[in-house]
This record gives sequence, structure tokens and C-alpha cells, in this order.
Amino acid sequence: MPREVIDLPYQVEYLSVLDEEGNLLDEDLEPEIPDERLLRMHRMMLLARRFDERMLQLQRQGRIGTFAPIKGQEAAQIGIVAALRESDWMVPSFREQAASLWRGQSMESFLLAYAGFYQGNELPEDVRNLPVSVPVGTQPLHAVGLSYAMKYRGDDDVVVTFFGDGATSEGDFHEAMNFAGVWQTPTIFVCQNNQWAISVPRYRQTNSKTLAQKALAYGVPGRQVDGNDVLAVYVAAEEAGERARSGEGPTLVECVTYRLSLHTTADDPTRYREEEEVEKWQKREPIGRFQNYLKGRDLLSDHDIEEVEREIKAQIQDAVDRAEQRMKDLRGQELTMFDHMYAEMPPYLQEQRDELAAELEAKEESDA
Amino acid sequence: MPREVIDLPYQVEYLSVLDEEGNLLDEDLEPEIPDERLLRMHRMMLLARRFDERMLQLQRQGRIGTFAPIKGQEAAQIGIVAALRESDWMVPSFREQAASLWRGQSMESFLLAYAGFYQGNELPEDVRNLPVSVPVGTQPLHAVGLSYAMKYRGDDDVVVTFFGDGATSEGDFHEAMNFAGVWQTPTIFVCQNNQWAISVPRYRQTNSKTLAQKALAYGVPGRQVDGNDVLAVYVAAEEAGERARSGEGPTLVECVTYRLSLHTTADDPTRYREEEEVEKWQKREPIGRFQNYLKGRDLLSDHDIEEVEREIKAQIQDAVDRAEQRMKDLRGQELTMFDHMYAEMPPYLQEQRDELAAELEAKEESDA
Amino acid sequence: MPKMTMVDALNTALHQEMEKDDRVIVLGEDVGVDGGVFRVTEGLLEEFGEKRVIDTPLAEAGIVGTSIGMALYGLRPVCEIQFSGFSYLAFQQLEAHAARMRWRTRGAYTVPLVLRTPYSGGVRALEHHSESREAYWAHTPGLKMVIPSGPRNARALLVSAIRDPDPVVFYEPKAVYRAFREEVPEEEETWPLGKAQVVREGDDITMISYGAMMRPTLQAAERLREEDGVEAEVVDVLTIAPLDHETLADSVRKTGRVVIVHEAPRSLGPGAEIVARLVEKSFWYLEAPIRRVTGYDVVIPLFAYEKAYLPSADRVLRAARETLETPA
Amino acid sequence: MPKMTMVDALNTALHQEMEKDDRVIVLGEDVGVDGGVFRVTEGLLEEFGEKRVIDTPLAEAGIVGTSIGMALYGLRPVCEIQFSGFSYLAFQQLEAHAARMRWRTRGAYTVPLVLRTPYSGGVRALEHHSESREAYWAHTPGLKMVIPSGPRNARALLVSAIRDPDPVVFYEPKAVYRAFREEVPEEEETWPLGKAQVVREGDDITMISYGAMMRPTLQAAERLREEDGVEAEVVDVLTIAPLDHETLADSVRKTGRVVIVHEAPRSLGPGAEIVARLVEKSFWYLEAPIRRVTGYDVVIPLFAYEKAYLPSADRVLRAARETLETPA
Ligand SMILES: Cc1ncc(C[n+]2csc(CCOP(=O)(O)OP(=O)(O)O)c2C)c(N)n1
Ligand SMILES: Cc1ncc(C[n+]2csc(CCOP(=O)(O)OP(=O)(O)O)c2C)c(N)n1
Ligand SMILES: [Mg+2]
Ligand SMILES: [Mg+2]
Repeated sequence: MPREVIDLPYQVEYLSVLDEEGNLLDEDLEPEIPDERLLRMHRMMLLARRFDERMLQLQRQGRIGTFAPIKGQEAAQIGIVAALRESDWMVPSFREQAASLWRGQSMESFLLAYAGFYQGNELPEDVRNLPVSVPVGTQPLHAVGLSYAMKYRGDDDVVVTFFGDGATSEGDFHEAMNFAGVWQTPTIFVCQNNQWAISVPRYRQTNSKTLAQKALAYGVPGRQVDGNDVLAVYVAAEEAGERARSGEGPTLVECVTYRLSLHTTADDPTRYREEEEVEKWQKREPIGRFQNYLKGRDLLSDHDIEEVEREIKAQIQDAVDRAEQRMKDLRGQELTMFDHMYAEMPPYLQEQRDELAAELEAKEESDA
Repeated sequence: MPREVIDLPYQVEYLSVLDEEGNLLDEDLEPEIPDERLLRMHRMMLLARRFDERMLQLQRQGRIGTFAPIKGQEAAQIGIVAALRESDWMVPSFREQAASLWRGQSMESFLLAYAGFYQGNELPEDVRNLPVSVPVGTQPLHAVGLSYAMKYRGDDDVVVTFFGDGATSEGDFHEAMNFAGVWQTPTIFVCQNNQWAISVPRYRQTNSKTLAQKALAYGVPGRQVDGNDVLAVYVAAEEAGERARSGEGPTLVECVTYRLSLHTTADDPTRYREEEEVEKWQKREPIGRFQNYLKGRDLLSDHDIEEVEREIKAQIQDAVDRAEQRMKDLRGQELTMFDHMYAEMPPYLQEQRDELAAELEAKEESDA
Repeated sequence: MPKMTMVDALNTALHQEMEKDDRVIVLGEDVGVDGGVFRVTEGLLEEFGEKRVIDTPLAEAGIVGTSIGMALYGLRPVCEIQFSGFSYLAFQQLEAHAARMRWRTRGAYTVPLVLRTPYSGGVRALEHHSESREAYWAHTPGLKMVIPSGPRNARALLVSAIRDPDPVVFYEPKAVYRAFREEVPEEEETWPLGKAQVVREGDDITMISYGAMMRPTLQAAERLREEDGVEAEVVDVLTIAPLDHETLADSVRKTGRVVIVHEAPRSLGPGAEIVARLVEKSFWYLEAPIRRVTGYDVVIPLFAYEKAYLPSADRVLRAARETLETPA
Repeated sequence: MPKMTMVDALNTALHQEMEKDDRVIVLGEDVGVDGGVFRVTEGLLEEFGEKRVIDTPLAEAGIVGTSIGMALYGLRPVCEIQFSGFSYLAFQQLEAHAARMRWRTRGAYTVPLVLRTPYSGGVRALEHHSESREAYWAHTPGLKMVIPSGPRNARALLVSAIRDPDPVVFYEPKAVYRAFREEVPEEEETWPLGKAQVVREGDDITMISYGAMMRPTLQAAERLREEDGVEAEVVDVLTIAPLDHETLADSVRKTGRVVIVHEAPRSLGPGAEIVARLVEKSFWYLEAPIRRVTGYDVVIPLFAYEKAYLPSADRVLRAARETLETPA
């Protein structure tokens, strides 16, 4: 053939289940989710939202440092992890508090880490989350390695990794997708396309129409979903999970969502985006939509919501109290900076530790 | 729409003009190329082939060091550069001797560089080629920067960059394609897919059906062409060049070709590929096909070919003689290693230069 | 003269150089609309437009690699890596191409780019936002490595870096960004790359530092005078590579005693090279072992314990006293 | 004992460790079917299969990044970067993750990987195939940096590196790969990381080197004995980080005179740290300035001039004699 169009193995689909008000768009697409899980999803989305608000407050009060709020992205996170198993692994970036909490990570762990205590990253054995990864786009490669190892060990778990729209521009993202495609690893790549990478809008990040279509470059299926529709996200994650578990390899899921809050607490969005845009997306905010859906199914009442809100509030308060107590206990433990650099402390490091120990003593004396 | 297929802006086309024997597949696709350019293309393909053979011989004789033969890829290179202007820029990898010679780089420059004399990389002002770039996949970014600068200066030249199938796995390739897509730079990305990255076959490099389709990830058009069909390559380059010059941005051209020779002179392909495969591709070898086409058009006779071969042989011999004379002249100029590290030599470097100067003197004396 | 923070001073340098020279182009993540996350590029987009002030996609190798291409075409790209802790994604581009193109082509092609990036601890930041790894670049032949310590020398050095014909890695001490103001002349001012500066004269001991560590070093020097009646000579290295060892050695020939202060990890840090040079150049003048007061060989801790990691005036003072007490 | 080249010895180590431990996995470019471009992984694919010996796509960050993931799951990846000159593409993965995961999670997650890669000049190679930049890794807290000098210690060190619970960058001197044979015991042998080795005893001067530079150094030591009747003590550093300064300082306390030899660029090279440590640990024993015989602060030239760049026995000898002639 002189000039022929090559047909590509995959198409890029867009998926949504609920409309902006939370009504079903299509009965057939409604996932079968046990009621108690639906309610847990709602509770965790709400918990993540309130925890986010509280952390912002704590940061403004100087009780913790810089962190990345998740407001508006609760569905994109809970929809994914709710469709997975506890034994699966999660490899997050730095904006996945909701997903991490669902998977059993404690609020204290975040409070501690964001208060500058690395002890917050010491995750319990049974929580298969990696800690926050700050260098954008670098962590999907870890997910691919983890999932290769699972496959090697014959374990039928999967690995989900989260990253943002901006992360898709990094070379490491490309290499991760490509390795996963070649190795056919059980990896779910979840892009939380929240429209912004700090001040850089999605359209300046890449010229491709969707981020989902980037999967085509690797012979991997890509899906785009309404990331503010927790049911659509759930369906996409379930499909990707089944593919992965049945040995059909990785999937890229682009969750189209929006960062309703600040990039981080150090950021001032008014410098680069219009209030109208935020308001537009506020209407598509995921929690309200999901609540309407649950109400429509008589699974949730306004009274229930108040109830949940009350419980959550107390839960968060406990976490904050425990975390601040823990911070007090951890103060003055500067010498721990020498721990865990290596399994065994090398002599020169030991010398440096002694150096600091002497200095801290001297300081105490002079302070006393 | 609950579930809809997203239609993508670009399709991936496959293009070929000549069949394996060199007959036209489709009159309409035959590019209008002036006869003398057609003949120059033939001459340069042949020159590149013979120069390659001669360099291999010189390497085996220990007169030059390691280099990467191009045998079989002459059409993929000449077809591209023949469709471009002299004032355009070329950013090669390390297997583009044919393209570089077409653009006025001398055979001596290669002989010198591969004999271990960096002086071979000192290219004349009027040759707008960058020197060989060894780190795979890193040079396309330079092409994007160059073409951005051209656009900024309002120059209507374009930049063509060459790289291999393996290079598409590198993160830098991804970043280059993405920047070019966002900036809409006048860049032509030419992938010489020669089926192998040393011992790694194309199918192990990536799971995507074509390399051309990787362009979709960046909202950039991708074309796949028969890379052993110099006319098809020419047509693709002409189209990409027109797009670039008319401000329509970058194009990715995948030239499907084959490395008939060694990866480098340090390589032993019998360790990883079957002779049958090589023979199969030998049949699709680009020079013979092109010669048949030219004969069919009465532009070339066997007698002409002998003539050209004779001239080329002499030309190459001159180049080798000049290069070896130059090498003699350059021997003993070790101190030049301190030149061109910086525009001005810093004092400590000057000290080190004096150190080496003294050592070389001492050695001369002891040798004398 | 207007009083400026280091951020103002750097911004002034960029404004003035861009006005003077249309080859100068600024690119990086959030350098345009947002004016840079530390506002160093504030107002440049408004004044010079999108073609010269580019909000790039999120890719460090891409930023540096395309800057190399621009420089090859004759432009003077000033690219920003948002935090030096992410610059390693561009390591290959810097080591393999920016640092070598002049050498590789025997001067036929050159890469006059500046890579600006914030380094240093002390700002309660997240992981990867507080490192000091200038040694990586200082050990790379073909690169220049510059670190200012205050608003005035920051402005002068950035102007020199932009005009320099070779690639310059320019580390900005973020702890100093807004820490204090200094008079910075409106009219152009430069400081030669490769030249250290004696910022305080003294005969008893030489204190060598740079960047954010100049402040604890100078504080310690003051206290030495007040509390011990000792006059310390303080040298601001300013350019880590090429290192101006002559200025350092001259001081040591006078004082015979040396303390080096930096926040980079100790092993193979810039202090090691300074010791080695002083041993080469002024061994016979040394009256005591050279002391290194540095960051420890650990990852700089998150901010709860960060202060203990960073050299403090107390630490410098203690080391200086021990060095002074050593009998010759 | 069979006589082996360094390539054989490394291959033996890999074979034996893979037999012993199914957590050990080898991955990299051309490590499988081709057996590695230097044949170090020869035969592993045939013996252990595609799951454990992986020909990866051409992407260094990908190789290291996925190795990190494998290590997090409890495997022991031994990844190969085809030439150390390309390892910088994986710099961020090594610095930001491999080196930090244990520290970041307070021991909850660890990354026991080995990154094998050839370094050194002297093999008539192309650009980027002859560098020695071990200092980059040695300056990175959380990494270990190992460089063998001969077949026997290469085998022993690689076994130790594979069993080490922390990430190890393992530089293989390609100039030594097939340069000579040594008896290497069939039965397992290890050498502790972080321990230097005195390979030649002497009282007059200490010569410190490692990797491919051990040979010119030992040759110089021999000639010192033959031609000058001087007994040099020669120490093979073996582990660049963590550096065993005690063994070095002990020797210096005995000899008082030191020459350091490496092919890495001088400024901020490992020699600088060795000088700094010796000044800290044995200053009062030094009878002459410490001399560094190293690669120059330039890009190592293409092979026509490469020999002049690399420290030769003559160069080491000259430096040693000057050091010996210095009156105490
Ligand atoms: C490699 C790297 N470069 C730059 C940064 C600074 N930075 C932190 S978040 C961010 C934007 C990330 O955007 P995106 O991937 O869309 O994720 P989002 O923040 O929107 O969740 C940048 C530039 C970083 N952390 N890592
Ligand atoms: C970054 C980097 N990694 C590894 C190498 C070693 N190497 C040289 S060429 C090559 C294979 C390149 O394959 P491809 O891109 O298909 O180009 P080809 O050699 O087939 O022309 C490799 C692995 C290198 N030069 N650069
Ligand atoms: Mg985003
Ligand atoms: Mg190839």
C-alpha cells in the first residue's frame, strides 16, 4: 500500500456515570458496590475533605508546614482505591491524602511529616503504601518495579500509582509507562489531571488532546474518566484492576478533576487563574454529587450526613491531639538524623553524631 | 455521554513509493525531484556505503577506533536531508554519516574523530550539523531548542534530528517531543528504526505497534515510511519540512529500515540475531532499489554506476590520505586537552597544563 | 542606593540584562505568569513577553536540554530549576552536553547558558527543598559553579554569569532570599567569576565560607573579636569552581589557622577541595589542622531537626576556638 | 584455584549469588542475550531465565527506578548501566529515592540494590566511555561507592555488595576487565564494604589509590624500591564511601608522606576528601604536603591523547620522589 492508515490496537474512551447533579447517566454503567462500601466511600471522602480543611488551618497557625491540599480530588482518589484490595500496593505522589487514609494510613502520619518530623513516614507493616514522593513523576517507576516483583513472585496483587497532569511531562513517566507496557506488569497508572501544575495550565503542559491517549505510545490502554464522579472512577479502576490481575498488563486512567484549593500552602492561585474557573468546577465538586446519588438511593439522609460530620470532627480532633503530643515527645531527638542512613552506621558518621551530641549538650548547658 | 470514544486529531500513516524491486507503486506519489538531485542522492548513498566499508577496514587494521556502521540505512538518511535546505540544521546521533556527508561534513572529520582526535569535531562555520551525540536520545532536545531559537529570530529554517528505535525509550526523547508539541517548533524528528538497539529487538523496546504512533502522545503528527525507499523518505521529509516552515510545527517520521552491519565495530550480531533475518532485509537494501528506479527512468546506466564507483573510490582514498597526514601532524599535541574547556583557561587548569607540559618534556628526554 | 532583598537584586539583574540584550531568554517552571515560586522572575513576562519568558512543561532535562539548543543558536538562555533538589534530572544534559560542547567541537559551538536554582536549608521546606549539592557541579569539568551570599554580590554575579561565554550553575541561597536588605546600585555592577572576596580582615585565623553560611560565619567572627579579642579574616568564596585558591592561600599564609564552613555534606564537599588546595599551596604555613564545619553526611532532616544539621554561629565559634587553642 | 580475569570473577560472583538466592535479579541493556557488552553477565540468561535476567528497554532512569521498586518488594536487583558515563540519567532516582528510602521511612522500607557499571579510561573508547566520576556517588549520603582493582577483590566485593542491605554503586575498572588474571577461589569469598586494604607494606611513604590506578601505583612502588631503595606502603581504598580513613591514617602516622592517585578529575575528587581526612586525623604526622596525582580538570580526551591524561607510573614516581625529597 502506498499510503495507508495504520489502525491502532486501542481507542481512548471517556467514561462517566453520574451527571453534575449526581443522577445516573446510564443504568447499565452503575457499578455494583455493596451499600456499606458506598457509605464508607462517602465517609472517607468527607473525612479527607475535613482533614484537608483542618490541615490548612493548622498550617496557617504555624503548627505544621507546607503541604498540598486535595480539595476537589476526593473522588479521583477514593474511587480508585475503593475498587482495589488491601493487599494491593499504592505508590502516591504528594497529593493523595484521601487515598492513603482509605488504605489505613493515619492522619497523624501526615500531620507529623508535614510538621517536619520524618517519623511520620514510618508506615506500619500492614499498610502497603509508599510514602509521599516529592520529585514529580519519579515514583511511577517504583510502581512498575514493585509490580514486576509481584509477578515474579506469583502474587496476584496489583500496584496503583498516582501522579498529576504535570507529571506526564517528565521523562520518568515515559520510561515507567514503557517498561510497564513491555513487561506487561499489573500496574494501574492514575493521572489526577487537576488542570494545573502550580501555575501552568493543562494546555501548556502538552499539546495532546487528552492525557489518556499518551498510553497509545506504549501499546497500553488509556481511559479518560470524569474524575469528580466517584462511580466512574470506581468503574475505571475495577476494569484496570481486572486487566492487571488477569495478566493483561497495565492501564492508564486519566481522572479529569480540578484542584479547588491551593497548589500548596505556599501558593497564591489568584496570580494565575480566574475565580470564574474555580466556581465553574465548584459546581462539579465530587462530594455533593455523590451525596445526591446516595440520597436518591435512600442510602443517606441529611441527618446521616450531620452524624458523619460529627464523628469525623471528633476523629480529626483526636488525631491532631495525638499528633501534637507525639511532636512534643519527639522534640530534642535531633540525633535520630544519623539513624537509618545505613543499616549500620559507618565510623565517620558515628564521629559526626558524637560531634552533634557534644554540641547539643553544650547548648543545653549554655541555655541552662 | 456515559461511554464515548474520543476521536484523536491525527492518524498514523504508512508511506512507500517504490516496491522491493524499485518499481513505482503509485505514479501520483512520485516526488518531483530534479534529475541532478536524484543523481546526487544516488552518488551520496553510494559514497556513504563505500566510506562505511572503508572505515570498517581501517578499524580492523587498527587505524581508527570504534564506530557505528550505517550499511542499509543510506535511504533513511539521504532521503531526509535531500529534501531540506543547506541553511537548515541537523542534530544527529552517532549513525548519520550519510546525512552528514550530504550536508557538507568531510570524511576526514569522521576519520579523525574515530581515530581519537577530537579535532575531527571542529566543524566549519557553514556546515550546520551538530557533532555526533553519543548519549542515546539526549540530542533531540537540542534540536527543539535550536528550532525554538530560529522561530524566535524569525528565520524560516528547520531543524532535523536523527535518533534510533532504542532512543524512543529514553525520557529525554519524550521531553523533546512534548516541548516541540507545546512550542510548535519547526522540528523534524526522524527515527531510524533499524529494528535493533544493539542486541535488543524492536519488539522488546516498546509494546507500541509503531514508533510513529508515539507522536500522538504529544499532539504531533506521526508518519511511518519505508526507510529503505529513498523516495518515500523524501516525500515524508518534504511534507514535514513544509509543515515546519509554514508554522504548523513538528512531525515525527519513523523510517522503517534495518541495520545490515554491526552495531559498532565492538559488536558481534551473531550472538543475538539470525542470518536469515539479515538476508531478508538484504533483499530490501535501499541502493539497489533506487538504482533500478533511476535505470527505469533512463537516468542511470551500469556504465554510469561503474564511473561513479571509480570516482568515489578515489575520493575516499584522498580523504583517508589527508586524514592520516593530519593525524601525523596532530600527534604530540596532548596539551590541547586543556584548550576549549572554557573560553578563558582558569589558573588551576593552567597549573595542571604546566604539570603535563613538564611531564611530556621529561618523557621526551628519557625517551631520547 | 535602593535597599534590596536578594530576590529584588536578582530580579533587577534579569530585568537589566534582558533590556540590554535580546539574546537573553528566561525559561523554567512557573517563571512567567507566576513570576517564579520565589518571585525572582516577577514582572519579566509582562515586560518582555511570552517569547522571552517561557513557562515550560514540567521537565528538568527538557528545560536544560532546550536551553542548550537555544545557546547553540546564539541565545543566552537563563533557565530556572525550581529547586536544586530536582536538578539531577538534568544531570546528563549538563555533564554530557552543556559542559562539553565547546571542548567537543574545539570552540566551534559554545553553550553560554545560566542555570539558576535555589539551594540551602533553613526555610521549613519539604524534602528535596533544602539540599546543598554544589559539589556535583563543581566536580564537573566545563561547568562554572557560583553561589552569592547577599543581595549585592548576587546581582553582580548574576550579571557576570549571564555574560559569561560558558555554562554557569548559579545556586541561590533561598534562606537569604528575603533575610535582609542591602544597598544595590541602580547602575550596572559585575563581579568576576572565579574570584573570592575577603569580606573581613584579620590576622589570627581564616574563616572560609559562602552562600547562606556566610552569616553564621561572620557572626562567629564578630563574637571572636568581642569575646576573645581575636581578629578573624573571613573570605567569601563566591565561585566554587573555578576555585580562587590564591586568595584563600594568601590569607592562610597570614593566619596559619583555618576553619571552613558550608552546609553541604562534609565528605567530598567543597571544604575537602579547599583543604587539599591549602595543603598544596600553603602547607608550611599551617599551624593547626584545618577544621571543616559542615552539614553532616546525612540527608538534611525535615525541618523539625534541620537547625541541628545546619552549621550555626556557635558551632563555627567552637571550631574556631579549638583551632586557635591548638599549639603550633 | 582457577585463574580468572575480572570479567570471569564478576561473572562467577553473579552466578553463585543467583544460585544461592532467588531474590537476586539482573537487569539492564543487553545483559541477557548478549551477555553484556563486556560479557560480565554471560550465561546468566541461559541459566536463570528471562524472569531473572532482563534485557530492558534503553532507559537508565527506568532501569534504576524499576530496580528500586523491585528492591522495595524484597528482591535484590543487580542492575547494569552499560557505561558509567550514562548513569547520570538515573541520578535523580539514585539521589532522591535509592539513597533515601531507608532514611525517609525510618527503616520501614529499604533499597538493597547494586548498580554495576564500567568506568575508567584506557580502552580506546568513544566519548562518555572513559570517565571516572565516582565522586558524585561518594558525595551522596545514603549510597555506598565501591571500586575493585583486581579479579579477586572484584568477586569478593561484588558478593558483599549484593548482600549489603543498602544501595551500592559498584564501579568496574574496564581497563582491568581482561588486563590480567588472578587466582580466585571457587568457594565463596567476601570483603567487607568500608574497609581499605594495605597491599604493600613500607615505612617511607604512603601511596593511596584504587581501581585501575592501582597498577601504575604499584609499579611506581616497585621502582621506588629498585631505583631508590625506598619502601612505599600502598593502600587500596576499595570503598570510596564510606571511606576507611583509619587504615589510611595509620599508614600515614608511620610514613609521614603521602601520594594519592586516581584518574577522576582532581578538583573535588576522592583525593580531596582523603587529604581532608588525613589532615583531620594525622596532621601532626605529615612531613610534606600531600600530593594528588590525578586526572586533570578537563574532559578525558578521546583516545589519541588519553594516555597523557591518565596518571602513569612515571607520574606517580615523580610525585613520590618530590614528596620524599621534601625536607621535613
Ligand atoms: C521533578 C520536580 N520538579 C519540580 C517540582 C516542583 N513542583 C512540585 S509540584 C509541581 C507541579 C506538579 O503538577 P502536577 O503533576 O499536575 O501535580 P499537582 O501538583 O497538580 O497535583 C511542581 C512543579 C518537583 N516537586 N519535582
Ligand atoms: C544513554 C545511553 N545509554 C546507553 C548507551 C550505549 N548504547 C550506544 S548505542 C545503543 C543502542 C542504540 O539503539 P538505537 O537507539 O536503536 O540506535 P542504533 O544504535 O540502532 O542506531 C546503546 C545502548 C548510550 N550510548 N547512551
Ligand atoms: Mg496538576
Ligand atoms: Mg536501532
